[in-house]
Amino acid sequence: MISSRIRRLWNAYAPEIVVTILLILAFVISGWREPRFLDAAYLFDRSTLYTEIGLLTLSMTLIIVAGHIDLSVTSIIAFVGAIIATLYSRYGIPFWLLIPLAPVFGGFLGAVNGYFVARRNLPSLVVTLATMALYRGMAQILLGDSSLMTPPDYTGIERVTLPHTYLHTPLVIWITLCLVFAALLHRTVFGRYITVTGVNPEAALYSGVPVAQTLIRLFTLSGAMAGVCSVLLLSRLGVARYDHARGWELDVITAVVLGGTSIFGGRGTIYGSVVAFLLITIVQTGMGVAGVKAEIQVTAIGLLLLLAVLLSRLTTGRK
Amino acid sequence: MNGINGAPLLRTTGLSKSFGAVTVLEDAGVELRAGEIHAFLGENGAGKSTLAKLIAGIYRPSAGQIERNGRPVTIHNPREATELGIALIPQEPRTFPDLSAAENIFVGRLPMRSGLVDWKSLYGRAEELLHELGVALDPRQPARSLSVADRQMLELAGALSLNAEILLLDETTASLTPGEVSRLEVILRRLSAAGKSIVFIGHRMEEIFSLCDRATILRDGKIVGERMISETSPEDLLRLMVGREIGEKVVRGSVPTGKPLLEVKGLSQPPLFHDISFSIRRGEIVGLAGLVGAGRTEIACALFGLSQPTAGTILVDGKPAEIRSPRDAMGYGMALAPEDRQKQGAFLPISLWENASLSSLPRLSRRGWLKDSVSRTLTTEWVKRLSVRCREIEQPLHELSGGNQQKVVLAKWLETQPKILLLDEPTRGIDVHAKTEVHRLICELADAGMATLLISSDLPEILALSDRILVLRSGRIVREFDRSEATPEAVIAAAGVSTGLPDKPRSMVA
Amino acid sequence: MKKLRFFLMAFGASLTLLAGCKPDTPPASPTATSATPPTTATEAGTTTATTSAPAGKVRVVYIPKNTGNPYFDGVVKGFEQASKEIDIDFSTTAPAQPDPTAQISFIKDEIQRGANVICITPNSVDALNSVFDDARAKGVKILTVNADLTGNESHRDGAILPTDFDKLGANQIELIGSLMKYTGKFAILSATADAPDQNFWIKGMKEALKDPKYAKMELVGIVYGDDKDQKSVTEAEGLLTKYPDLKGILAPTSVGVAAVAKVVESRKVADKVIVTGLGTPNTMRRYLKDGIIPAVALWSPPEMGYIAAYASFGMSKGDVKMTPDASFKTGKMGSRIVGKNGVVIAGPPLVFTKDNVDKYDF
Amino acid sequence: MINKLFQRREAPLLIILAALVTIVCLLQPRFLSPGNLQSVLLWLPLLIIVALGEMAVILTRGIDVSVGSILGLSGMMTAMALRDYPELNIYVAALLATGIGAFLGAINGGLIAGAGTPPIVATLATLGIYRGLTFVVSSGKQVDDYQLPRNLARWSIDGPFGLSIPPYVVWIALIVAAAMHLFLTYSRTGRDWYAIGGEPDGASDRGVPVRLQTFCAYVLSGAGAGLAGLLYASRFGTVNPASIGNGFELLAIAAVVIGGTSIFGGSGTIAGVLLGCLLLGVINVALAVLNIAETWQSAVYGAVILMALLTDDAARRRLMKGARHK
Repeated sequence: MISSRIRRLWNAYAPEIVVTILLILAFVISGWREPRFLDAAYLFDRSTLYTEIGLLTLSMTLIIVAGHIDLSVTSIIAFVGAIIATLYSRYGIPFWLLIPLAPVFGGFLGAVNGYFVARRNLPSLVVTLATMALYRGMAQILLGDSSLMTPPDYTGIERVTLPHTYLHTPLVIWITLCLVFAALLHRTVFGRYITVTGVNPEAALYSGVPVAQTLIRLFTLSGAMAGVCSVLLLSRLGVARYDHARGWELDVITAVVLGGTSIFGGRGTIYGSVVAFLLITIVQTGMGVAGVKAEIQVTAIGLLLLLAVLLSRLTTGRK
Repeated sequence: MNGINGAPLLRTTGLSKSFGAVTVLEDAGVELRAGEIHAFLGENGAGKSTLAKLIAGIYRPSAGQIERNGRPVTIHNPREATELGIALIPQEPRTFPDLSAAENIFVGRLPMRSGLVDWKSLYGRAEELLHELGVALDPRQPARSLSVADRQMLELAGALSLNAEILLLDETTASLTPGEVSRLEVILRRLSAAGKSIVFIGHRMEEIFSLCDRATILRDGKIVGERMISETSPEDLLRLMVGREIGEKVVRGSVPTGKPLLEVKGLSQPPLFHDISFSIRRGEIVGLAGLVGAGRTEIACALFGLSQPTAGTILVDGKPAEIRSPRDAMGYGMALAPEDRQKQGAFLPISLWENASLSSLPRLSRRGWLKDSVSRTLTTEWVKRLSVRCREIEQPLHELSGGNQQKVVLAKWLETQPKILLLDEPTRGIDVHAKTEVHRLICELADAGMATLLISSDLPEILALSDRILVLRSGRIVREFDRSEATPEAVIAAAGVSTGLPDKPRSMVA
Repeated sequence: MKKLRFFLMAFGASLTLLAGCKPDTPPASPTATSATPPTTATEAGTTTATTSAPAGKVRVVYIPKNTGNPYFDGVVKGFEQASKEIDIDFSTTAPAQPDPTAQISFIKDEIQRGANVICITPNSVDALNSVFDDARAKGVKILTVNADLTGNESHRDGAILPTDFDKLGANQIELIGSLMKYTGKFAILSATADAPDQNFWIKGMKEALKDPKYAKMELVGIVYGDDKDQKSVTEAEGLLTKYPDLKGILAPTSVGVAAVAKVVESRKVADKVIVTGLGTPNTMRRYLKDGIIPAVALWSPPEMGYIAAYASFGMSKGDVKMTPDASFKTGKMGSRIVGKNGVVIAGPPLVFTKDNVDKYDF
Repeated sequence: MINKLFQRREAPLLIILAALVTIVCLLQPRFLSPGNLQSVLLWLPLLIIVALGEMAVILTRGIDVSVGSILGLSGMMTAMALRDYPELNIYVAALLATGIGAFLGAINGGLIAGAGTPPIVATLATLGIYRGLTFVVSSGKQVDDYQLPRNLARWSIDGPFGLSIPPYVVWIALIVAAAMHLFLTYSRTGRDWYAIGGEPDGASDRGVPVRLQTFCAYVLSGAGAGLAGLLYASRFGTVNPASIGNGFELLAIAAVVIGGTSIFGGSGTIAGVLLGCLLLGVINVALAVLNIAETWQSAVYGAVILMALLTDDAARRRLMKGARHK
């Protein structure tokens, strides 16, 4: 009885279980091999470096569950950052006014992706590949190769912690949004629509699911999240540059897939993505403090991804 | 080559196939002989396609044996079937759009010369084959530019190129024009004369009578008879196929009167359908009969907002309805159980209750938050009410049989509390027991006031359930029958079948 | 199962929160070492301290722009040489790509690993400010090497620059001018349009061109190759197309000058277009010897590393203050004087030609 | 005749290209000077060879995002071999580079066709792994120009028959393209790729060895990227572990998709891919020649890919409409 329940749990959540175990292993090994790793202040402080990737992992999970992909998010970060910094420093628009506008700009850029994907039926991989170049390019047109400073009052958000904790503000935001996204995917109509669209888009349409609308909203949300990340990054680095966040999309997708979300859509949990993201963070932190060279770190993450995919495939025999 | 009375090229004994709990074919024994065109007849879901697919290696039998030339064989996949000289031509040919016609014929075994594809010989052989078939078609043409009929010819040519002795044509004529059908008939007769054994699966009586030598009739997964065509009549075959008195199991109440709930006026969407007008009253079941391809499904889709008609109006409760999406249609109380359950109705990997509650989520939620416990409770009720056979409602849908999947799809729609139910082939591919249950449900719903549009290829079903029957031919409504005047013969005739109408000699789907 | 999924989420979140709680009293466990300067960690006698620098040794780490850049290998050589002479524990690490933010995690890791001095060639003049502030708050000295945080000097303790940047522009103009016989059109291929030292040098070049000595020379354009092979090549080819009568290209960047040399070689215009700039002898050796280019200039990266190592040692011991007019001894390189803004100049640039290039290996 | 030309999938691309060249020439007549044409030509070979391999993979409904890293690892290893064994013949080196690439591609193919890992996941993983290995084998040190044989650099400078335009590398790319065209036309594998991409289940039923041929596509993609690694060394002289081939995968995929190869597999031509590469090359060189701030480059890329997608989409719709009316 119990074993059959475990069996069923395993069948349903093998990838999540695999990454959870890997996370615990990574933590134990890092702590055992490198005592300097076990330092809460350091761990939390260093984790803030990955906040934006962590946030994007959440929205990318929804996108991939819906059977799509969004490569353009990191370019949206740069572009929105460029817009905000330009409006602030060249047109003197107050920064507090621009903060809430960032997700709006990002959302608009995401909606453009959504339009091409949902209304023109173009493959999201290629559409967002194109907008990835386009948005990055527009950021570059705006800023050239120079940096624009953000006001000092608004920088350094990562150094503000919750009282009596090591929790830096970006981490607090991330943890909050983890819960929000978990609720969004697993507890709302929107989330259900996302899942069924990933499972079978045609049947979703026949079932009265507003597929196109769901996708446009989803890409808009993805863009808006990138907008939020853009503000965090601006505050963290104090400058806007066109080349910010470049290449992070691969880390984000790696985390999502590592967390057991099917790249073909229809299956995935926020829990899996969160654990996978933590796993990557822990592995990188562990290797970083142990002085492992950057290139080995890159290789290790690739191997980790393969390991997780192969493990959960082999053990469940899922097609 | 063996004559009609020679030893069979292929014989099956006790062949059975079940999917999960549902047996779709039981104890089937047939003999296929050289030089003979053999019809498999039966209603939808009777098991004729299953039988063909077992022979062609697409399915593997649950029990029974296949003998080829007297030797027992096990056929694991279509490739092994082709090696045994067995080929199946499906209704919708599987073509490789960017390959040439010739390659489509020879794909997987292109002629090679010193390691290279020998295009000259490829085109030569393809031309020869196509010539043999009497098809005028450039083998160099890419397949994407060919019609369905021509692409079927490629499949046929492919089978012949393999020296297939047994050709199974699974509803091949369903999507062909009359001219294409007669061309195919000529070709099949020639092949049969050359000693091939041909299995013809189709519905049109006049095709069967003009083409076939012998017929095996299946009903509800069992073989119920075998006839030499020369010794039988369409009526005889129909009776065998239907097998029961029409309308014996369900009893419809009095014909409802009152104002129409759904009115359709002059709906057109060329070239699919033209000038469609009809109405359905509260509590009325209107059957939409016609051949496959007559435009029945397309009308349902247009009503449900899946496609946009170019002309015409739809009125619900006397008021014009703007329907641009399924969402809009649902807003007017419509529901559509689609034709292709696997592709359009079901979400196989997710749970039963998630399937059943999907279309009612706006109601089963508060401000966008799901009320899953309510959904589960309601699904449990539907499972009971529709007698869905399942272990638990958390089970993924793919673990259920076809009939039970269909019940879940129906539950999904009934959960939306519709006023107008559009049912497209609601009992296709489900077992007899489940079918009766679905019929009873449809009547119950109508008695409770549901306006139902019933599209079905199952003539007894449509005759038994409908208060009125509309007959569709080539996208137009050609006749309307009242319950009292509808007989199988009359409906078949109206759909354009055995009366021998010269223009479009198409037969009713039995 | 849905419940379970949610429970796991909540569990994970609460764990994180728990772990994130800061104890009210600072514990004397290794977990607090990063909050106190690493030098005092040795006194605590914890395992952390024993795995980091041995007592008395100064732990110096150098973070170049990225790994695999031969120029910085030269700097590392200088550090290594100095570490044999003085009591420092030297190591080097770097991100794989020279992205502006890529160095941040390496800085944080090195702080945690107990570095006393972080020498860095920054990928950005401003994006690293906050992490530098963090490091300095924890008692780690920040010394930029090879480039300065122009405009953000307050975020580092000192800078070792390879040569006098004020004079470099004029120096380069004199180099190309002498090779062009002081007549004709020439263009500049720079790294990125935002690179502060590049822009500073270019400003110096424009200034120098006002000298009547260069009156017959005309600067027709400045293009940017982003320090990428493909981009630099394409831009250099674009120059040759746009200005058919171009007589010289000055590329004050090692990737750029190699790309320009490659282009004049493949277009077979080496006899018409003079190429020079800043480049390492190893990269430019073949072009010099083949006569594709007459000369390139560069300071000695090992020298810079060597001086940086001595400066680090002194800063950490408190013997050296990076304040103007202070001076410190650097082993066999003699003593150096700290200039304004805490900048130390390593030495004058060297000029490599086909005759002397084999004497250098970096 | 002309009508037929316009029905081809490549037609819109050709028009865009012609329009672009015309505009550029109006603004900068020297764009068509021999020297500049050589710039365009030299820009192409690497991209063409990688894009052709990528095309094979996309034909089978797959994707290979690891080509940039394969290019890097193979280029690095070959350059090191040439540095450490100066007597190594460069043709042998070319074989070596191709072989290393093919081996790395075979690992991808094994993961995808053998273990059934989704292509994007498998190659995303190897993208990181191969890049890391590039640093590991080279110990993070670059190979310098003077350490490579002279005649390797000459591949990018001189052409056959004493002509310098086009240089050998361009010929190599054209030969590879021609060979690829022949391979796609005359080999069973090539034809099977179209079949697999067009209708995977059908292909398997008809006796096409789907897994084997899919495996071959990744091997070929790897081999192309591997050869490109050596050409990179020839073209740029220095082989740096961080920069060699970095980000090349996006360029290759863009060229293939712009060239009209369907991202859903089964459809695409060599001519289209060549045109796609040429379009990207012309844009790139034009930006440098026109004094357009380099900052515009990325945005122009993105816009062109989007435009290509939309025209392709429109063409597809028109074609489908035509078929229906038939």
